Amino acid sequence: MTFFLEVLIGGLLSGVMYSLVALGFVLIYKASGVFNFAQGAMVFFAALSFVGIQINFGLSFWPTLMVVIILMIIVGVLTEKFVLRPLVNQPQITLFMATIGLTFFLEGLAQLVWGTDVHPLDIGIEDAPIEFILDRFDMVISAFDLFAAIISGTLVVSLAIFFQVTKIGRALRAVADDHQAALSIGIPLKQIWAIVWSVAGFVALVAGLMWGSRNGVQFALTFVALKALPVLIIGGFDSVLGAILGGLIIGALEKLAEVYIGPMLGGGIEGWFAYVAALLFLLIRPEGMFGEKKIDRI
Amino acid sequence: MFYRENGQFKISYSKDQALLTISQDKFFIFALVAFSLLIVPFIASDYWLTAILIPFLVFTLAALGLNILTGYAGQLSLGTAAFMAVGAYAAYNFQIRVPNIPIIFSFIGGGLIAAAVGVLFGLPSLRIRGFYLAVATLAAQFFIPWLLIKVEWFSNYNPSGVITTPPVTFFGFIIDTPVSKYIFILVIVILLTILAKNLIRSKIGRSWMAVRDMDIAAEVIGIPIMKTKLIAFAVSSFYCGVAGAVYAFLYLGSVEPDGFNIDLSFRILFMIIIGGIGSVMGSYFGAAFITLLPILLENIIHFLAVALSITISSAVTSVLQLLIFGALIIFFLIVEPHGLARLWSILKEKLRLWPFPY
Amino acid sequence: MHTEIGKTLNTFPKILKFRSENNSKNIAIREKYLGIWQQWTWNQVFKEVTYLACGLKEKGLSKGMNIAIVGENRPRLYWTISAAQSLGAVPVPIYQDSIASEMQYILQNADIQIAVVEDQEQVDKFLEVLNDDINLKCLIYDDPRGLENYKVEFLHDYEKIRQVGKKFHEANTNFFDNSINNTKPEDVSVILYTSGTTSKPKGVVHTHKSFLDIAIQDVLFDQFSEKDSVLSYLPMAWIGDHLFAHAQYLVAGYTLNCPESGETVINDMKEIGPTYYFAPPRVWENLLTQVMIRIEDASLLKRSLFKFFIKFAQSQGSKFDVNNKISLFNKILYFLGNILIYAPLKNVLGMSNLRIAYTGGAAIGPDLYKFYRSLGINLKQLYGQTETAAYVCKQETIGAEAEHVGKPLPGVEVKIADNKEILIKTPGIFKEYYKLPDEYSEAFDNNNFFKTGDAGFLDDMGNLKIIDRAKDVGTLLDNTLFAPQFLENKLKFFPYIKEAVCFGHKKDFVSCFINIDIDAVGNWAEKKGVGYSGYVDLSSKPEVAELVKDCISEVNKDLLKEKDLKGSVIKKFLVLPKELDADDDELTRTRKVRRNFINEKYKILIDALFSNIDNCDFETKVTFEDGRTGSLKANVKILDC
Amino acid sequence: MDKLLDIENISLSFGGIKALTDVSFDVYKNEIRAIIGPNGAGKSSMLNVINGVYKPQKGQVSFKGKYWENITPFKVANLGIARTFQNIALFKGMSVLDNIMTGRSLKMKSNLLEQALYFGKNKKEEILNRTKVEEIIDFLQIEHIRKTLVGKLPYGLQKRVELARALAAEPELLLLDEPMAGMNIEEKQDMCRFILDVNEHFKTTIVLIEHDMGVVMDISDRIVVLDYGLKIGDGSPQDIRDNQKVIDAYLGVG
Repeated sequence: MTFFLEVLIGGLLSGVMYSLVALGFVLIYKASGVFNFAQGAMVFFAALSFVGIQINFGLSFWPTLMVVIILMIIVGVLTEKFVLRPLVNQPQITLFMATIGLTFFLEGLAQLVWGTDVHPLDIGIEDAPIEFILDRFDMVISAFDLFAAIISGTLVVSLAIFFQVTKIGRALRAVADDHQAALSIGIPLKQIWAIVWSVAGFVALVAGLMWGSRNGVQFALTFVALKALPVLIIGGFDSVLGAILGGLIIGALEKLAEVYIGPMLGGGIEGWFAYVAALLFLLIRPEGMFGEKKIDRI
Repeated sequence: MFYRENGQFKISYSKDQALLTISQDKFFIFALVAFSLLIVPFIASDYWLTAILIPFLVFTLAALGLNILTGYAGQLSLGTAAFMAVGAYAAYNFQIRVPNIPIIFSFIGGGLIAAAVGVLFGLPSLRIRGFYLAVATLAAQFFIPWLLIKVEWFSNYNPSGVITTPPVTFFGFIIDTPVSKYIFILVIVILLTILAKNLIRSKIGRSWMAVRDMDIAAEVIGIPIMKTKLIAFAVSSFYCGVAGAVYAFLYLGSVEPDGFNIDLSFRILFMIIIGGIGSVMGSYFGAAFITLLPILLENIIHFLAVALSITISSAVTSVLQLLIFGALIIFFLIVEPHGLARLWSILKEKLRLWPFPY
Repeated sequence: MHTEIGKTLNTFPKILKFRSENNSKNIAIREKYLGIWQQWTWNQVFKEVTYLACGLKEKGLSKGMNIAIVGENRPRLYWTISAAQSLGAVPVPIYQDSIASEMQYILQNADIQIAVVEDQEQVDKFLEVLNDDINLKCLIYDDPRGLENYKVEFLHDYEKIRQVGKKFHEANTNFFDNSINNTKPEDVSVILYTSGTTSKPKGVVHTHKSFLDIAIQDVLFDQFSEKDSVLSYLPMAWIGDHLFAHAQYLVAGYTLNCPESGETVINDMKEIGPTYYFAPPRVWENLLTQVMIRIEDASLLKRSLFKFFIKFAQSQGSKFDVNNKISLFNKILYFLGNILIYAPLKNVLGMSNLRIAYTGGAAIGPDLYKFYRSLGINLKQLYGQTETAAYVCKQETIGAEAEHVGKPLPGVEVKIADNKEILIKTPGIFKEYYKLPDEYSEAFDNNNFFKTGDAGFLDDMGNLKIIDRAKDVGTLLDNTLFAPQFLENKLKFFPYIKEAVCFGHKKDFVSCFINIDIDAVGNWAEKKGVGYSGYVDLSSKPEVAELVKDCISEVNKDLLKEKDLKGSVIKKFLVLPKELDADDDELTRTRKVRRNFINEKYKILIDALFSNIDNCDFETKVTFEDGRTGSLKANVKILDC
Repeated sequence: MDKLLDIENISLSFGGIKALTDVSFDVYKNEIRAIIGPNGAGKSSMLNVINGVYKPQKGQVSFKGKYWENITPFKVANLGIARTFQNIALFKGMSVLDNIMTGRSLKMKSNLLEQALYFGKNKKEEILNRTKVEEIIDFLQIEHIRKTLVGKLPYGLQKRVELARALAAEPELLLLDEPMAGMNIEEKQDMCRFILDVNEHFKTTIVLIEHDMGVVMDISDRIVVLDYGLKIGDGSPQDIRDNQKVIDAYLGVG
């Protein structure tokens, strides 16, 4: 039983980190209707830049963070200017493919600048069980996971609040509802997009740091994003809450499956399990957990 | 400029609906086919055949498959490589398990199995659209290679899932030289291209495009959306399956499941984006482009390296490739969303109207 | 051409029968319908004609009766001509765009009892003009669309008539053959109404003989054969169409092609690529105008290539001219030009396979003429009129020039009267003006030569040169010769000028009205950034006036070269705010200027031209497309050149 | 007069918003039946109910005396009902010809293999149906644009092509959703003529939605008037003209 709980909690904690990546997708999707496949690349880009700067310029944590945040904002703005704006009014599918292009571009760029080697990333919390939990409940809960979860959680919550109360937030939601209307009431669409992409960039950075410091900063980071996609299917592309819960669910399911079903199938199922789970889920609720049913007006 | 269409009038619908209606086009295409069948084998070096022409043809086939699904039926798929894998492994198993089965049947069998799997993963498309579907196809991309490794029966009990294809014989001829492989693939590609063209100019082709352009309207005039989509998945996967089989048997000779990874899927997607979404011709252009570009890049970089007498690691080269691919995709989507095929047809129109602009 | 034609095969029905027996498998006629070219062999055509004829007979058509035919060039309407002729009846094709009054006049004058028309539009027109003097017994339509619910007892679907005829024919198989055998050369074969430039239409009556002799002559002249093919797009009521889409067609046995619809003629021509093409100058003109407009929008490279090679081709003269020595280098250059411009251009115009092209019915601008010939199109002129079964003179391929219309055909005599009027004796001469004996006799001089009403002269090569309508040829006060049409044609060659009317008889100088071509000038205006709201506005623009002025001074330069016309340079002009229009009786259906009418209608403006005022207010009534009429007010500037 | 279509007490709502409330009317064979009403009166919703795009919460539809159970647009098409859309729903990426050919889908039966080989049955079918389509092209006088991409056509012509596509299915009942919206006078006149010709020539029953009162009064045999999802009038053009409720409703709209 405790073992089950241990696995479950572990899953939920790493789930929070899925949520974090998924959140990046949702923000951009809500604001510009774009399924930003490049989110994963941005995570990778951010993380690699971070370590790159640390190593090459020997900056300490906070300055580096500042620099990379600025970097990510630049990336966001440029993306809006050179990718989204020229493709405005194109079918969504085209924009999606464009973000695939962006993915390759960012991955290429990052590695071109910072090299292709794997770098460890240390943010000062080592991945060890928390003693008193171990003593009390004799459960192994990684301090790192907990820390990451807390960071991610706070970020998610603060973002949620940010978009609820601030002016930009309201504008953003207006945009999400109807681009034309938003324009007509004088919301500067372009700026909004730029901002959203920057925020998404920031989220990517945080995610990058988390995942990077756990698995080391390497190309594989880009697949973290792929992991987050099933989260979107379950949570729906346009629901922040969905992204959060979806992440938790996927995280939990994945860990449980890994432990309980994995052995039966000879292991290695974490690569696809999330997807299949999501698919099965879809067949029951096509519109996702919080996505509302669409009526085709004709 | 070279078109002389006077007197080329049509006295029957079958002539008016023919694949090539203008005699100058007929001439051009036939000349091209004749050239690539009769001349190329003699002038092309083994390097050209094995490193460029054969992969080009294989990818053309795969791109054709994806184009049918994404370009014509409008269903985005990121799992192309997975369906190729199915084709490859199915064909392999037909060859080794069915005593002296003709290779063609193995290929067709591979295609059919792939089609079946394609339909299976296409099922969600009945409920979901667009991105959701794209993500769903990723499931295939991750699940299938895993399955091929885990279930060792597929790879005839090779622990890492690697298969090494038996030598290909066709009516007694052993197809092992680059030339024979090239010709064999070329013929397959030509035939399948014609079939694709036929499908596209028939009811199903129109239904695909109808579902793509406006699915509700399509259903209202009596096109069964579900069926149409599933057929698209089936046909598309069939082409990818055959492509996979050819890829394994005639190009690489031995493949492993992880070879059919998401990057391969993306490459094929790029082929149709750059070549031209919704254009058979485009599949050829795209395949050619994506096959040649890396070679071109390597040569340029090598040249630069020599010129500037610096050493550039292969890692950098591959990274540069990523970067340039990405940029190109964005560039094409912005400048010419219909890809090289559109440029080609514009050129053709200009020649027909020459010297007039319209 | 088969030797028996003209001998035992001495009427058109007999020739048709002969074709059905000897060329049964050849394609006689094509029509683009339902998106493809439907075709009929001579054999099938003969069957169709048989059934139709029998059907018409059942409806009461018999020897000597007239039958009206109205519509675009449709096989069934052509078959009606043959069917009628087979019965000894007389086909009377009528311009499908004739206005109600004209239509009514002809139906009365030719006491039409049976008519075959194309569609609802024509049926409605008929029902509209019917009155007590018209005793229409049977109205047959080709296209049933929209006619289902018409409650008119004498209205019949072509298909039904055909069925009736089929039954009748199966019952009495010999009837049709007999009636064909009964047709005689001297029988009347057709009545064509001339849209008289001045008066009401006159019905020109022709016999099989008159048409056949001419047809044979020029089939021999140009070696037309079964291999040729033509696109029939000109009004069936026009002598030209009747000759080449019926007479020549049967004699030579070539293939006739009917376009899908008015809008698609250009494209259909491109598909068919006829070997023989007949068009009045205005059509050639419009084509050229279109070409020029489109090339103006082409890229600089193309434009300059085009300009260069066209200029070059014209500098080289015609390839048909044997004693035209071209240097090797120029031959190569021409070859290049052919690849880059000439051949593609011909392909776009649908003229790649063109073996022989004709123009006639009016004089053609020299440069226009030269343009087509320099492309390697064998464009030739011919001269004739309805009364002479179209052909009097025809140009040889070699030595054809814009200035003349060639030598008289074998068997044709041409004389020039003292007043420069051209007089003609020809086997193709018409039988009579229908019910107008006096006009008939007036049409001939006392040696029984037909008075063409054209002024001209034979040059020393024996080529006929036309100057103008005899009655229009006038003199200025200083007795210098004044040939308005001659000037107008020169003006009209400019793409910008659609119509021109010159005045000067008994005046002390020449002046003219100009009608701008809205397409060409409009396009020019856009390029120049001159905004305009419509035709009237555009005509009044000073920039346009300047443009026209340049054209006129060009013409004046040419005039000074002509020895007996140098006196008649144009001194003043004005740009008409209104397009001259057949619907306002200002032009004939064949777009010839009705001078007297214009002299009255535009008196104020004409006077203004010859007074010293520099502008003049002017009001007139106009008829719109849909037949409504309104009035048009404008202030017209009088300008000097 | 036998009923072709019978609408019985239809009520439809989207998440609380009532689009139609207890609407009933019938359509006779071979008549031209108009549905009119101010914007948001539920006209289009009515049409969407008739061809199965929307499922009403209450009420029944019967076609040729048979009641519909769990109907879908596809089934409706099979029953011989075709329609056009308010804002043109043509297949932008296809030529006029192909667009109209899609209208023949239900008439074409050859299987995938035959289509792939473009041989035998399929070829025969393609040609046969092309002929039918060409007849419609001729009927609606769009020969000159046969092979152009519909996307490139002016609005008026697109509407005509959409009508052609619907006709290609040889429907017994034709639903036209604002066939004349956004047309100039000539185009409207043409469209009217075509609608009448279709009704006369193919004996097609027509239900149409139209704003232009003049047009409706001219061409329709009977008219239903909806207002805020309620039927407020039903009868001959004359009745409707005299119907006070209708007048008010339209005055209300201004």
